[in-house]
Amino acid sequence: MRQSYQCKNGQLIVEMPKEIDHHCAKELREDIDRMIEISHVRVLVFDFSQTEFMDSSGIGVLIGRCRNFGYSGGSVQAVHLNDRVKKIFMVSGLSKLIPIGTEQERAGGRVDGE
Amino acid sequence: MRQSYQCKNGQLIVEMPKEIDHHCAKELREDIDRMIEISHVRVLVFDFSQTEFMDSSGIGVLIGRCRNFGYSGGSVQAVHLNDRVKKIFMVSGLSKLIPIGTEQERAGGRVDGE
Amino acid sequence: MENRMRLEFDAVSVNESFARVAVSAFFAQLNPTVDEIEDVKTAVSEAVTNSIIHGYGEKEGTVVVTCTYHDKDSEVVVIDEGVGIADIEKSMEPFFTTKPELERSGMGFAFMEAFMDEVSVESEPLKGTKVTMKKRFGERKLEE
Amino acid sequence: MENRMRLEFDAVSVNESFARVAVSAFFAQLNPTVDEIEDVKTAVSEAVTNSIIHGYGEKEGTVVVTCTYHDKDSEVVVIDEGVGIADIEKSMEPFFTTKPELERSGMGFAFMEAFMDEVSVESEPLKGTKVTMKKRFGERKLEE
Ligand SMILES: Nc1ncnc2c1ncn2[C@@H]1O[C@H](COP(=O)(O)OP(=O)(O)O)[C@@H](O)[C@H]1O
Ligand SMILES: Nc1ncnc2c1ncn2[C@@H]1O[C@H](COP(=O)(O)OP(=O)(O)O)[C@@H](O)[C@H]1O
Repeated sequence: MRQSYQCKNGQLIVEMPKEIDHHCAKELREDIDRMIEISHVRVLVFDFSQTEFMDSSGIGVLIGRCRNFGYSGGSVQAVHLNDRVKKIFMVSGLSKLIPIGTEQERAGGRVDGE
Repeated sequence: MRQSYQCKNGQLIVEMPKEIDHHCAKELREDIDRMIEISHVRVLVFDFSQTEFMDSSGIGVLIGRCRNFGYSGGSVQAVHLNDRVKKIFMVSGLSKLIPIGTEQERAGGRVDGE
Repeated sequence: MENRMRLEFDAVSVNESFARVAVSAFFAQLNPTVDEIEDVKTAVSEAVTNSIIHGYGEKEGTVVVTCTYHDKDSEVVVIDEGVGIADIEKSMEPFFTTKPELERSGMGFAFMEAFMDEVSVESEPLKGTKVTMKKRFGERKLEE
Repeated sequence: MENRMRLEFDAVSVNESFARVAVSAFFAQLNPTVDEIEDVKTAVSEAVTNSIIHGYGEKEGTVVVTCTYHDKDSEVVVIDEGVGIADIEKSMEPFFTTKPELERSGMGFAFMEAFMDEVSVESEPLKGTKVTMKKRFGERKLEE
């Protein structure tokens, strides 16, 4: 299952998989890192519109990307979370590390929050 | 899971369950027989529009109803079969016993084929 | 690619649909067509239902379902320790049933044979019954 | 109402999602809310993933999952015969992980505890690990 990426206005939008677990974590991690490397973006956006399931393996992937990307001065966001993914963000405390895009930003197609 | 029944113009339309297997067969059988008894209809229509799964237990239920209902001079039909249920009708030979309503009859809402 | 799983559950009718879902979730790994997976679900439903109704006579018991695959070749085995079958050949004839009072159609084995590539039955009266079914899933393009 | 099932499968990551589906299909019999069933799926995913990654170190092995329920009280047990855990208390601390190189978050046990009512862990080094999780599903109206 290959991910879809979209790169515009200095933003890299990563479409996250339907199910984010240990099974897909390694490939997902490597794919995102490769895209970050080649696209020279300053804003990284995780798009969860396709995501129905995520467990703590997904948390690991997100924290890892945040850390790497943060070092290079970039900012990170998450958008289009369904209620379940939002719950996972809350319970894990990930919501403190990665701002969740608001309805308005989603509606306007703006996700970098600036 | 209770069945829905509709009775009009001498027709009894039985909405078949989502999954027709041995688990639901007994209740389904009893429900249909009770409805036939109280509604004095001459045409019995099995509506499969909700049905996604049927195994040979369902065949047993249908054959049994056909037999009982046929004795009393009534006629039987099946409508709104998806491809899977159609396959089950074909493989079992049930399609020779119970005529399958055509697209036209479905569109026109007429299912008694007369 | 190879994989295997073994499922054990109480012989109660509410588990028929559970067994179908579990088996189809397992073989979903082979990326089958909808029709292929529905064929397997139907065959599993027949064998599991038989163990519950005929093997255990709707009394207490345990049904075991094992699934394995090797590349595109799948195998499902359904086992009960119920009453067993005396005459296997006869029991496999279409329309043959020992429970007409339950409105059984006698089509269970016929369905297993229609929907799977191979079906074999081993059984011993009072020991139980083992139904082995094989199906080769068609080669399909990988989804992008 | 009571029921039980036992599921055994190879310790490979492709079976993580299979285990989730099988367990949720089983508890679907209790007519749970979507949120309840997702909680159980997440907890099962954590425990099964731990057996595969930590218990067996992504090498060969078998994971066993048993599910039972009695009315609205459900229990899930996940067992491996892997390396086991020396200090259970420490391993259950949030963010504690022995595999940071795999970018594990150390949130597995924390998730099990957050999403289930009760979690208990038994383990012996070189023998394996048994995680027992309980959850009571809310009383809901029967669907019409
Ligand atoms: N697991 C089993 N244990 C005992 N008897 C069985 C089992 N499976 C099948 N049989 C016997 O074989 C007969 C035919 O089975 P089948 O073709 O599935 O039709 P049906 O279930 O409608 O009777 C059954 O009526 C029963 O006598
Ligand atoms: N089944 C198991 N077998 C051996 N060790 C385990 C098992 N489950 C958990 N552990 C140990 O407990 C630690 C914490 O587990 P957990 O909270 O799930 O976080 P993570 O999986 O992210 O490391 C693991 O890093 C591991 O050392």
